Amino acid sequence: MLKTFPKGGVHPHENKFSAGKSIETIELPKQVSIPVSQHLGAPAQPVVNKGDEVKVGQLIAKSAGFISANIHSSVSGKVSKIEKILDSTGYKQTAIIIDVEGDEWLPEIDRSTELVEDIEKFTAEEIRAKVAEAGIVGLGGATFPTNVKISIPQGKVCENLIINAVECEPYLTSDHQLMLEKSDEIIVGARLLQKAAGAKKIYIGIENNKPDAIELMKKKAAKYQYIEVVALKVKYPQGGEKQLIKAVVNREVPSGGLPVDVGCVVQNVGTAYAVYEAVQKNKPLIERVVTVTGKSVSKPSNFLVRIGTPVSNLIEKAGGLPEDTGKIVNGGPMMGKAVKDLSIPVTKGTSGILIIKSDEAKRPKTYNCIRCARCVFVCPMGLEPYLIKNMATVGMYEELQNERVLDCMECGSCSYGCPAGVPLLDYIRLGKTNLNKILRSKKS
Amino acid sequence: MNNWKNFTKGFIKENPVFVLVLGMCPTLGVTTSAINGLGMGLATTFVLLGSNVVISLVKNFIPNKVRIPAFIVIIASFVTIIDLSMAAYVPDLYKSLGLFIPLIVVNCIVLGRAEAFASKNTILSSAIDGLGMGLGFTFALTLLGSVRELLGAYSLFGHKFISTDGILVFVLAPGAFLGLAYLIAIMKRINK
Amino acid sequence: MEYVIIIISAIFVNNIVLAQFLGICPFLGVSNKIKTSLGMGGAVLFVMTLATIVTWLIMNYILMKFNIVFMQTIAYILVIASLVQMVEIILKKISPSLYQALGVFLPLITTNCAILGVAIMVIQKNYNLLESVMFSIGTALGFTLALVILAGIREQLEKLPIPSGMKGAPAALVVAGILALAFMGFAGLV
Amino acid sequence: MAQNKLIVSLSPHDHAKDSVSKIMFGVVIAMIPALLVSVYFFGLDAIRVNLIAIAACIFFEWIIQKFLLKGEVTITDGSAIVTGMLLAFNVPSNLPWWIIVIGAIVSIGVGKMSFGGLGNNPFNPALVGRVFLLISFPVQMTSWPKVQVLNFAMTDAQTGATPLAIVKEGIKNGESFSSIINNLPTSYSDMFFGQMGGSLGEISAIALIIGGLYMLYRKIITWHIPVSIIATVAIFTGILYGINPDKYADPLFHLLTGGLMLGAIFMATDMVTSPMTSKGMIIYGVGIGVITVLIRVWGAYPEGVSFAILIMNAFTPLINYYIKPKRFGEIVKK
Amino acid sequence: MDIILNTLITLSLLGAVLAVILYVVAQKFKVYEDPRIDVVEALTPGANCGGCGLPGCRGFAEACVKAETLDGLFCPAGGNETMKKIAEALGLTTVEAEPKVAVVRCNGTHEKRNKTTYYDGPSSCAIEHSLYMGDTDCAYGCLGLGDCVAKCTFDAMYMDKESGLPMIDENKCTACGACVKACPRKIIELRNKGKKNRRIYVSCVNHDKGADARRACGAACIACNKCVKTCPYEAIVIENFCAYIDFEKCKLCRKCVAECPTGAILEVNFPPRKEKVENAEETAVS
Repeated sequence: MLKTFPKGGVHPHENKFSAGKSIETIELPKQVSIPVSQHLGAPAQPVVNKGDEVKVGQLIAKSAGFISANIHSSVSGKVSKIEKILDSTGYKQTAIIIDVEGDEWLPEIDRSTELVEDIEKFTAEEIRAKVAEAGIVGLGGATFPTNVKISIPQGKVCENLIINAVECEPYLTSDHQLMLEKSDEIIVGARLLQKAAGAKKIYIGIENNKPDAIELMKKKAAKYQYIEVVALKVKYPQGGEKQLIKAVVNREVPSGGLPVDVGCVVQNVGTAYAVYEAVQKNKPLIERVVTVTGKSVSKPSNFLVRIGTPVSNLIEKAGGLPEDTGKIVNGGPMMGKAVKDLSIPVTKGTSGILIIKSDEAKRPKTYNCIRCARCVFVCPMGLEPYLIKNMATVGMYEELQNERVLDCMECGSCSYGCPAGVPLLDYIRLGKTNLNKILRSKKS
Repeated sequence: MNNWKNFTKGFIKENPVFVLVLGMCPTLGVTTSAINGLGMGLATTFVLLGSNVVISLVKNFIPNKVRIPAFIVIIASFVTIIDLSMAAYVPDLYKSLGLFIPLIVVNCIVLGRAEAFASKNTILSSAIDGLGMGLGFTFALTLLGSVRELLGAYSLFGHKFISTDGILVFVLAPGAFLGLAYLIAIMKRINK
Repeated sequence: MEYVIIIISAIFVNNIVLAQFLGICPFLGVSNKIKTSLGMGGAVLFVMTLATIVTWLIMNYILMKFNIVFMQTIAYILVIASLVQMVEIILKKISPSLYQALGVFLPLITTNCAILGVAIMVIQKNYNLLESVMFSIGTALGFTLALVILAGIREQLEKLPIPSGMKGAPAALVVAGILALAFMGFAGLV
Repeated sequence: MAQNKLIVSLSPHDHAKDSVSKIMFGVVIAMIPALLVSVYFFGLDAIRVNLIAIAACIFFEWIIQKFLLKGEVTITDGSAIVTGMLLAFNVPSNLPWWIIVIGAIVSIGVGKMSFGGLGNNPFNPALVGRVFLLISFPVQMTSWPKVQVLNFAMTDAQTGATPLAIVKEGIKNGESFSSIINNLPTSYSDMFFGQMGGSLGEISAIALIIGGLYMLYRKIITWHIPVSIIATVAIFTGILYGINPDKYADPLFHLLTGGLMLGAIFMATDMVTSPMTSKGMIIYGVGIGVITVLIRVWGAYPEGVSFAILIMNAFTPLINYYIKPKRFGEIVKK
Repeated sequence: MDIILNTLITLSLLGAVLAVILYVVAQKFKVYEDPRIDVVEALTPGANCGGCGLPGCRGFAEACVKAETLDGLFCPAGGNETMKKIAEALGLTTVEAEPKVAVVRCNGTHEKRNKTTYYDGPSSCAIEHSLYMGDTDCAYGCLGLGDCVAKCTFDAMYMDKESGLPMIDENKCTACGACVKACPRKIIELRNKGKKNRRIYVSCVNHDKGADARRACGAACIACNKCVKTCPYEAIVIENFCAYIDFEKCKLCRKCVAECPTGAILEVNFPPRKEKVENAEETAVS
């Protein structure tokens, strides 16, 4: 019996077309646009001006708060302007736009592929500082600054570090491929994270649909007693932090609490790799693996992409934009965000670009809710989406607090399974937003 | 003109049953047939008329604090009068209306009109108001009674159209609720 | 056993609202929220029992003695009205929290024909004092049951797009009608 | 770029391939075995009743949506067919056509459209229609035609009572259960396969169970409601039978006769009117079981399933209000 | 005779006893509640619209009775008349507020703003707003799904099919502010009704730079400064690339309206100018 989380969950079609496609490095674009807000929390403060020359890896925007992250240039060239551009949030955000000239890296960055295993030369403190300096954020999609996550607050203990290699989103394969190609580095990265967080044990949770990755990681982890690779039953949304913790170590993060409340820290496998590079190679977070996929895409691929590259470049490389494209999603089909046009840049949180055919892009016809209770059964958080939707529709936002609407992690299982095609999650978000507004105004 | 308006408002625009949704208990309880509805309506009209007139007469002598109890006593007296006289003159009807005759006392319409209208207006307009409201109530009860009798027994005022049994539900409790529900819904639409 | 039968009969078989049409006004009026309907039910239970005891005593020891039974209606309504008012005043002072929960419904109870109806019915049925109390408790419980069920359904309907013409009283009445249909299944139970 | 406007919507961008109409037609498919059995035992009358009921339900739904509510017409979603079939399953096969039509009006007009149509109705529409008819036309609704295997000549068949009514009547007259059951022409295996008097859809337990298994397989229903109803009835009647086997019928008899199987599998599981959580569903099922037995054993009606389901339908909002699913992270483990 | 006597005696006794009991109880368990609350509540419109920011009309009445002055307490639905009555009833004077009306500060009709994407989701501005900037390129303007109309309890708003913008019936509008709160983009503003109901306002809230704003919408304020220069009363300011007319300072001279190159400044209820502009709601671009 494979482990998984007990309550709720759905099984969308996996459609992992790009599985097994080795990671290709994409050529440098002519111009990159690097938004200053690629993470959860306060946008970073630009520290370069128009006309400045920058090198690869150079700091161009500085972390502006406790929860914030540094931004580095991913290319070398000249800052052409700093202005608002459309990004994956669907709104215009400030971005630093750089015209690419050559590929000149900062000298301290070690660009060799040689594996550096020794982690003893750094203290936990130093690792955290390096991670913060490199501007690393959670690469699974939530983009929470990593250094904050591995700084365990006073009075709390982190017992387990859980590496999230679940990749439960359909279509996406970037983490999978990264594991196959960079397994050694990931193990080192995980050990670095473990040291920084002071965890006793490392679990690597991988869903059972990636047997090759499980086997490889098991082999690589064999020499460390404290690393355990856990094969998990395939079920969405296993990659959700709370679900993963429940599945792997059977602990339940209390409502409104953080993983560290039950002695766990969860890090994405891509983050572990980025940590390795930052600490052992002095390389800030300037590139990431992005899956470009979709049923109509001629060459579904995994690309290593510099942050700030326009999405259109990636699609071009994957065989061009198909004629019948209806929707383009930044991320996976379950939690990704539909984008307004192709000019948006790849950011730290871009795990995939999904192209959906026009006949599948439209939502199904909406009927009245038939109270079939599927949304209640699939909700991994034990909420009642139908009720939340009804209450949000009639504006009973305050009452929603008792229905624990704030526990919702927006996995979309409810909308996915609704036979009546009710956009439940849209309304839940509406309820959450309005409830938060009310709570904030009450506080002040 | 004003009096006329005062009089007619109880029929459609401010019908106590269909629009204000007051006096539900007798409305539902006695309307198994048109004749019962009519009888109950007229009895209530009598009480309404009488109490409205008397209250309007004495409104200036009653201290505000004991207003409501005083009104209730006046209403109760009229109810007792109608109760006893119906028992004497129309014993059959009295039997089928049963408990609901004394319960006119607590009919919200009666006290409502006393409080809202008669205690503030002249005798004449109070009388007109009481009569109008009462007849509106009678109209509603008779209508509901007719509908229920027609469907439930295929007859109207005891006059049978089809000899078989009707759709029994309509002379039983559920039929009262359903019949009234749809009459109110129809009236809502008409009033629009 | 006899008392149990009286109670069961009053709750299910001869439900005061669904079978006897008493107390319809509050049934329709105070059935918007489950919480308020529970409060109303509690208030009715309290007042109904109290009123039945007092009126039963008055009937048997005053009106019958003096042979003026026809004064029943007037005497009863007087007693009930002042009783409700008294309870309201006392509650307000003694237990403001209870008043918040129950007291706000008290003025509504004066015009609740279920109270007067039960007081008259126990005389018609020739119940003794204990039977009367049981009957009134059962009736009040039946009232509360119907009220809470309706409130539950209405609370659910409130969040749904029901046709505008049916909103409010009509929808509540249809629900009550179907409830009455369903409760007819209990016929013959006792 | 040669492209049309991109579609933008909130996540998720994928959707399970299930829909309301697929569910409704799934229920229709699940009812087919029972329909075939009824045709086998009651002849073409069974089809006649079904067709009238379905046609009337669709027709009234269409009229009301089109002319009264002036909204979107959704008769194609299949829910009217389900209502029509369930209504037909709950009446005797020799019911006059106009009574079926009245039942359809009540089912659709009162039970469903008064609240705005599919999904909003607090009560199972077919049951509203059925109970309405049962109370309005007690004679027609309780004269059950005798079963005649494969008799397609639409003659007026003889009528008789259901086993449930015979037993109830007998016990009331002071006979013991065992003697009544021995005199019954129908054996338990007859009851299991459907050779007994009754409403046209309720007779065959095996056909209904097949339909139920199909719905379980299609994940249209969950096991909670049928199992809890059947278990409650079995246990409750088992206790009574244990106390006095002369006065009370045995559990198997209760399970196989009347509309229990039909109610437990098809009517109580109606999604719209049943609770939303598994715990709630079990409470709901137990409630139906208890009320059914109460009415069957002590009430005036020989059959109580319809009433029991309607009453528990009324409790469903309360169950939903008080019984919540287990929230993730509610109990802090350490 | 006995019966009548008995009746009289019993009833009077009953009445007297009950009266005495009630009196005693009432005295003993007296709880003071300000009777003026009822008085004030009777004066309110009873719409329970919540426009005053208090829970219903009873809540408003309680607040009025408790407050020493009526400053800050205003019943938008009842207006000045109601407030005057309440003030009289409480023996207070009220500050006469200038009557206000809601205006929609977006003129991006379907014609003026091109749709660049197709929004597929519930018909709710708040939901669309949470998703992205909208199906046009303007991240500030009206989304056109009518959240404001749905919130209006006075039937004073409707969606104009042609333009895709909400319209306000100024005769019905009570300036309760429900639509202002409902709009996720904050484009609805309560402005003074103005003399003879005449008003001039900038019907745009786009904070993008002129060129961007222009690209997104033909009726956008492009912050060209022309109106600021024209205004003789210094009533117009430009902030964040968008002009705003201060209604306290504006003297309704209409000079800015003629000057605006995109027609973002609207004038309402003015008599037609020389070119006979039929519809006062239409922009009067010369």
